[in-house]
Amino acid sequence: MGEGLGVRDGRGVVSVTVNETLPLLVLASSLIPGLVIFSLPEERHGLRRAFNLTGAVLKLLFIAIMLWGVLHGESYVFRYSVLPGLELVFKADALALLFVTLSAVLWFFTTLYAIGYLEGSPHRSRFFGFFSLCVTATVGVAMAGNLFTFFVFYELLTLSTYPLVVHRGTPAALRAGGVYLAYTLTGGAVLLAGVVWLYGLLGQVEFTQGGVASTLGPEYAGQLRMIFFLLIAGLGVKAALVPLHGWLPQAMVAPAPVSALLHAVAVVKAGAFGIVRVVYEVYGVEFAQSLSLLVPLAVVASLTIVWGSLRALFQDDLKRRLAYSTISQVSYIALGVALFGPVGTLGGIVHLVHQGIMKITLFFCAGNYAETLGIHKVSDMDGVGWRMPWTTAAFTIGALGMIGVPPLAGFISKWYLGLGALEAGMPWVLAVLAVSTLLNAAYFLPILHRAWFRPQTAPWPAENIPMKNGRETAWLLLLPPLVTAAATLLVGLFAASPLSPLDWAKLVAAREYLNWAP
Amino acid sequence: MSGLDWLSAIFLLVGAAFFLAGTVGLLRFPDVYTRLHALAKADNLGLGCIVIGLLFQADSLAAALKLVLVWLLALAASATVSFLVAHRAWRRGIAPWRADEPGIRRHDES
Amino acid sequence: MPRFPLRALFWRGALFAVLWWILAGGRADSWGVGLVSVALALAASLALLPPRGNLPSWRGLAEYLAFFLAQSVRGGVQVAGMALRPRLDLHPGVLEIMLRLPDGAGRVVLANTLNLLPGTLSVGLEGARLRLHVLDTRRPVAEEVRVAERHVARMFGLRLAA
Amino acid sequence: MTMDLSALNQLLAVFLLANLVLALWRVTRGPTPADRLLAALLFGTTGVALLLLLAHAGGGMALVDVALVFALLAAITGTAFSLRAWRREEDDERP
Amino acid sequence: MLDPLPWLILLPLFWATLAFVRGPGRGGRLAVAGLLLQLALAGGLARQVAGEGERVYAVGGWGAPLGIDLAVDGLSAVMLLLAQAVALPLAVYARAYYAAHEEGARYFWPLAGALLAAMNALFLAADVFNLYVTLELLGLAAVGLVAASGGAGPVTAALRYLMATLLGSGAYLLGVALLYGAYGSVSLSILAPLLGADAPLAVFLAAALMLLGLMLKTALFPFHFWLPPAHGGAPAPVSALLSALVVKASFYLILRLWLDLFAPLATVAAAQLLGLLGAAAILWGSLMALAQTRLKMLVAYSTVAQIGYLFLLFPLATDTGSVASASAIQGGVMQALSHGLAKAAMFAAAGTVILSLGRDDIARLGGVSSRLPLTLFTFALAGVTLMGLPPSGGFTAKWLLMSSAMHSGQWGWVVVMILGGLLAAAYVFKVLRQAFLPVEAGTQFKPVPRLLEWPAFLLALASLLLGLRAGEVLGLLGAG
Amino acid sequence: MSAGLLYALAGAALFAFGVAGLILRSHPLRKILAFNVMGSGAFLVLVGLGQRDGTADPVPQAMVLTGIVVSIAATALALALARRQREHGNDKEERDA
Amino acid sequence: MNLAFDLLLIAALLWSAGRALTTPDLFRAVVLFIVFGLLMALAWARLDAPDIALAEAAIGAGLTGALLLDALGHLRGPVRRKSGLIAPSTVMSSEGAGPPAFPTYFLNGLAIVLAVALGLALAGALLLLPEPAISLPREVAAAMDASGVAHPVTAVLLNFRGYDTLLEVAVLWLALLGVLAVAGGRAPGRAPVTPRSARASLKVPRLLARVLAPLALLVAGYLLWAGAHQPGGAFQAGAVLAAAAVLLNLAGLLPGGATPRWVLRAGLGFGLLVFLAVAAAVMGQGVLLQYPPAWAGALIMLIETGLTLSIGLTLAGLFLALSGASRQ
Repeated sequence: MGEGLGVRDGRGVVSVTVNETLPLLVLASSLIPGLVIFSLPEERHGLRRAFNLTGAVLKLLFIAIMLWGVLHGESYVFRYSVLPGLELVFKADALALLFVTLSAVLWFFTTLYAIGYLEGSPHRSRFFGFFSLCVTATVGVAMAGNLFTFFVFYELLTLSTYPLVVHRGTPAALRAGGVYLAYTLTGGAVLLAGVVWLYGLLGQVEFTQGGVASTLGPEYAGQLRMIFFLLIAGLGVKAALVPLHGWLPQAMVAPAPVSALLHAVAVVKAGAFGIVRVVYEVYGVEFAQSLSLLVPLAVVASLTIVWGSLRALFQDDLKRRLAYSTISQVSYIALGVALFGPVGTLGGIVHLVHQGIMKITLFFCAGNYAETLGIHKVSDMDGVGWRMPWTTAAFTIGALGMIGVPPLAGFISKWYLGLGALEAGMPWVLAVLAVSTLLNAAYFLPILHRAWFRPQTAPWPAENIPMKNGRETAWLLLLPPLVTAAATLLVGLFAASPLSPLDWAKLVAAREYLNWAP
Repeated sequence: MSGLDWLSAIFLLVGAAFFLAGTVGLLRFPDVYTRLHALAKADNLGLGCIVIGLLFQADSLAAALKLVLVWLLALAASATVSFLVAHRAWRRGIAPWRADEPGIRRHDES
Repeated sequence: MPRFPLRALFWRGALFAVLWWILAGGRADSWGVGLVSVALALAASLALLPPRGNLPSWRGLAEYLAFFLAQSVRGGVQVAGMALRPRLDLHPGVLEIMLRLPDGAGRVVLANTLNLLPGTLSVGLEGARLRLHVLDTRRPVAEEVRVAERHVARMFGLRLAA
Repeated sequence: MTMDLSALNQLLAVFLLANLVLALWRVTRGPTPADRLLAALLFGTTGVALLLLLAHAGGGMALVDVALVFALLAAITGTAFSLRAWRREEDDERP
Repeated sequence: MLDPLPWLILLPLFWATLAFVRGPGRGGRLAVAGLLLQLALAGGLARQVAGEGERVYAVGGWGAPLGIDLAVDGLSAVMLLLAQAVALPLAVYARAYYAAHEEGARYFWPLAGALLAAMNALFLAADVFNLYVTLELLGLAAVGLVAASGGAGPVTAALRYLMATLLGSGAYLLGVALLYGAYGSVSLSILAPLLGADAPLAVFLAAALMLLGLMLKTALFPFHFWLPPAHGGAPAPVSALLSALVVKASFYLILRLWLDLFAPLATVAAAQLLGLLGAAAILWGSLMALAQTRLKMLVAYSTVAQIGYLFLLFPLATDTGSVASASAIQGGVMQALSHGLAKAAMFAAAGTVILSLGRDDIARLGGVSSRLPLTLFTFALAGVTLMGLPPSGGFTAKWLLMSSAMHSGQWGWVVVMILGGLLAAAYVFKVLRQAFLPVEAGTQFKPVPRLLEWPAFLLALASLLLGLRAGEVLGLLGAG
Repeated sequence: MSAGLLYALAGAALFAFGVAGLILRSHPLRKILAFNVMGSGAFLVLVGLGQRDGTADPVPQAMVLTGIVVSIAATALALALARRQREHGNDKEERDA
Repeated sequence: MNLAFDLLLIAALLWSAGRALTTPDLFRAVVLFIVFGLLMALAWARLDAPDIALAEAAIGAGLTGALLLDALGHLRGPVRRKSGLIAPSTVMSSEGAGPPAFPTYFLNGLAIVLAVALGLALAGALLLLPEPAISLPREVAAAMDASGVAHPVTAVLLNFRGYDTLLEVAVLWLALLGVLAVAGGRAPGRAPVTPRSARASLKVPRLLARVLAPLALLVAGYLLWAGAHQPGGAFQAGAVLAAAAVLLNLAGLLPGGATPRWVLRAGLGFGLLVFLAVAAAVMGQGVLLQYPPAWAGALIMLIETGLTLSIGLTLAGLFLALSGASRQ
């Protein structure tokens, strides 16, 4: 570590401990490969692949160490002072690790998938460079220890995803990129206003249990409500809360791995994660409740859930249908957060992981259809299950999970959300969940029906990868969805076991609701 | 005032009178050539008179000669510039004023 | 003139030295810079106006000056009279005269001199042809020009053409 | 130098300045550029006289140097005028 | 060991003169060597200031009020560092640029040296008349650089620039005259304690004239009319120098006068007016940038907009001594620094594109992303600073300004800054998106030397990383 | 009123003239004249104001000497630019013709 | 009597300046401006500032006039390019364009109102101004003994505020750089056209130039020498030198051109280099430009000599680079 990184003690000596370096190493394990990849010539495929995968594996390794450490009571904090009173803080707490783990695991598989997906296409150095930067930003968002650090990486995420969205360079892609930027940068600006305002009031906004804002007296209630509105509006853009969701369906022009990453891990999830952080650790859930901020949030989330599902019903384009589904599903997280009470929290936070696994499965599969057979539309999917059984099987698991069929991941989320709603005294949320589930079924089941039970009526739009030795598509494309589909199944089945996402979520909830024991 | 002072004053006054004449000529004369006559002759004589007038007031020989030097330089400049301006005016076709034909015209058109 | 123009060098040097003396007001401490300046001026002068061998004659110069002074007083008085008279009484016209001076500085000095003499203004000088603007065509200008020409020729030690 | 002469010098300076101001009329009046320039030339000679008078009216002998520079450079304006500025119709070459 | 203070002025003059004597187009290597040394000197001076605080240097040993004083404090040390740090990579860039593109190369080095000398002298001056001379030196050098390529556009632009800068320095000079008339001295250190709120009218007029003149030179809206053609029309190394440094020099002087000299006269209304003009500059400049079809014009208008941020500090810094005021000044200086680095990088990148592509229509940049990735990346990184996104210096600047606005309850400026950031994003991405298009048929990309791409990249990187080292910069700023 | 103050007042007026001329007139040559008039005005204020009490003050005089040299420098540069601009205009006219 | 003189002079100054800026004819404007310059020299003479009067006489009357008149030959006539600070819609030359559009009209009105307000405010401010607290002339007088020269203005210019002068010499040199860059950047134009009529009339100015140039050298030397104890100095001397060069060029005896050879370039940079070298060398003993008292006079003389040469060359260069290099 160079001079200036790390904490200067009184004598100006720089001391960096292992516990401080680990968060940095997690960041560096994708940042450095990203930067190296940028400078690699286009044709150095092998070297690039090696960098990518080494980075991904290293990151998983570092995270594993931290997971182990956190379980054993270690704390991982790194601080770097940018300005007096303004620090970059990386902290590996339970919530952070939940998200970091999710993104690292999914990054690994998405990388594999992307290597297969982009085989032979141009500008791969650029693509993987930004891809790595994007993950770096996500990790930064996850491990941010204060609102400032969160904001820094939140904006970095915007910038590093833009080149991925416009990667194809078509006018449609550029248009979509423009819309994407317009939304996210405006959101970022609104968020910044909220952040600066809050810093002005507090002098620092470290993420803390019970919320830092709760230290302010009642005379600040009005200002704090305004700030809350700004923060949620800024985060809501990425989290695709209605009516700030307009960019997401447009961004579907991006290559499938990008969509997968955007929806499951990076952009959307960063917004949702931010909402979690703001409600729990900036305001504190009790304080937020006392400012009566939670009910409106729940209402917005519910509206988004219903609206997204409704819109999804009418999309023929598979990826667009999935996109609207994302809008709907991600709001479960916000909903869970808005439900006052530990059980709702559990539902929301566990959905952070579950939705990621399920949705990435679905996008991998959608990418497979498009890449292998040129299928982009639901109406072209008749009989595809028999041409691509493995892919369709994975898709089926993901879809059923989304609907909430037990014992899949989605069921766990919905169950706790329902319980949480009752606990919070908002029974109307149950109705929302019910309607949403019905709608989920209404837009997923027809797909499954077409894939499995309808015969192929027309030739595939463009069969790019022929059937070879019984392999329906390239193995790099097939492996990732199968793994994530299996995960969907496993996290549901073994939800009660230690180290499962639900278990971690309980850890988080226990931090927020101090006198609650799961 | 001493006699020398009187002499000085007279020269100065005469010089001023020439300057006045030059100016009046500049204002009254009908064309550029005649005005040049007025300037080149009256003013230089005026300057000469003033220089002579001031010679009587000079502190030293060198100072006096410097005044004369100034006059000589002015003379040279004046003579040269008069020529150049008149020449150029002629080249540009400006005809001299004639008593029987007042007004400006080009000499190559008449 | 292949011979090193020692005489010209001396006279011009003396002239510049005198001029310096005038400029510096006779101060003795000025001669350090003064000598350098005089030398430079002398060099410039030799480069710009290479001496032609024949020095101006002192007598010619004196006569010329006397003539010039007298005539310019006359010229000034004449013009002043014309300017200040209540009614303008001008009879201008243009006159061309073939000069008898040889080509060179002499002609220019003459043309310039005429500008300061009564009633004449040089308008053009091409070769030997001198074009004059005269203030009063009724006066014998041509004769006066000849007189002036003679004075200039004598001062420069030149011979007039026939 | 007596007081009276100094006063006379001053008076004449004012007189010459008035002369100059009068001559400005010719600058605006023209009609040809040459006529306008004449006024500027007048400023050369009259200005020199003025400076000499000012110098002897208590302005300090340095003003004689100013007059000297004036006279030395007086020709430049007229020369630049007739050789550079007033030459838009060079083509009207006369025989 | 050389005393850095006088040598920062003498050295560029030396190499400028020697470059001139060596002949047209020569002297690049000399300049780079000189700038290296200057950078070291500026660093040494900064260290001195950080260690020992403010320093006054009496030229000729006379001292004010008879002689001229030079003075260096944190602010000037920071600006000096910026100037050398920007100029050095640009000099390397310019050598490569003019090797490929000879137009305007004839007297670039001497002019650039004089420009640097003027700037350093300006940052060090503590005498209002001496400042006038440095301003003129700076202005003429800048105009000469703009005009040096001799094309129709640049010459017209240079003429307009010259008139503007002359009007500006004329007003400034009259202000100096009034100050001298009022107090009998032109030394800042002598004048400062004499000025009070009860100053005679002439002093108020002097303040107004000097500030107005400098605003004209800084191209603050609505005095920005001269800037876009001049900065957009000049050769890229020149545009970079001008946009990055020259406007900052006059801004520095405004700040210096406002804080050190005219503080007792400064009224809230005047400060608000400056802020409003700044806000108008941000919005108008950004909108105009967005409307441009030529790359360099876009970048030039972006300068108009970015200058606006600098002036937001005045309404925020009225309550001197408060936290809000301190962070406003810090924010303003950070903005000057980060914009300097970023804009130099951006113009340099634009120049590289033009050299390679032979044109600068924004609509026809297709393929730049694949053929000149590093240059595009440079442009984008610089853009990040302009947008004020983290972790760039631009972000730190905006953060400081915003928190100052929040502290002093002046919400309006926050809205302006947010809007400005979004508009900046709009025009930066307007360029970037075109670069992602495929190569246009019939387009030839000339290969460009690395020395053209890397200096620009380093500048952009510096502007980005400046945000992370802001603490040290502000520490130095506070040292004097 | 001392001569110094009188000339300073004249300088103020000249400065205002110059400013108006610089803004209002569009021909470059005219702007150059205006700028020079403006500069002369400022010089007069500087020197005139400095010697309100009637004694010569060498400091502003030296400053004005500096200023005059700067003025001529700027004037020459401006003229060069104006002439170059005009040549471009003429070239354009030739091309258009 | 003095008051009458001053009032008359000021009236003439204001009138000529005002007319120079308002008269529709460019030539008239230039002549009026030249007149203005001469009047300014008189004003300086009246203000006890013979140094400035000398400079104004040499630069204002000689060089600026020549520069403007030379440029006039190239800048008159109709032109279609616009270059206004505010009023871009009016035509350049004869300036008799059609009625300006409303915004122009409005802005022009505004500018006039502002200028008048500025003038009035300045006048008021000047009249209200009390005497200054600090008297620099006293300080100058006290330090004269240590300055190395006997003339206060020179002491200020080369010693007390020598640093200003150093930068100002750089300004001058810089302007020449700019002019060379602009004038020399073009493709080699046609040779300067001297029409036959002009050639025929060159004899007369040639003689004058041949006689005056050595004299100018002498006067320049005198002014340089004089600077140490009376009005004069490097600027005035340099300006006189330059004026001589201009006269030679006008008479066709000195070619113009915008690409100086290296000897010339060395000469142009010489003064600045000498100044810089002295400034730097004395730092060994003290600070920048701190002359050892015993050496002050000699060092100032050295600097002034270098400056005279460089300033002369530079000022002349400003004219020569433009003259002749331009096409008709």
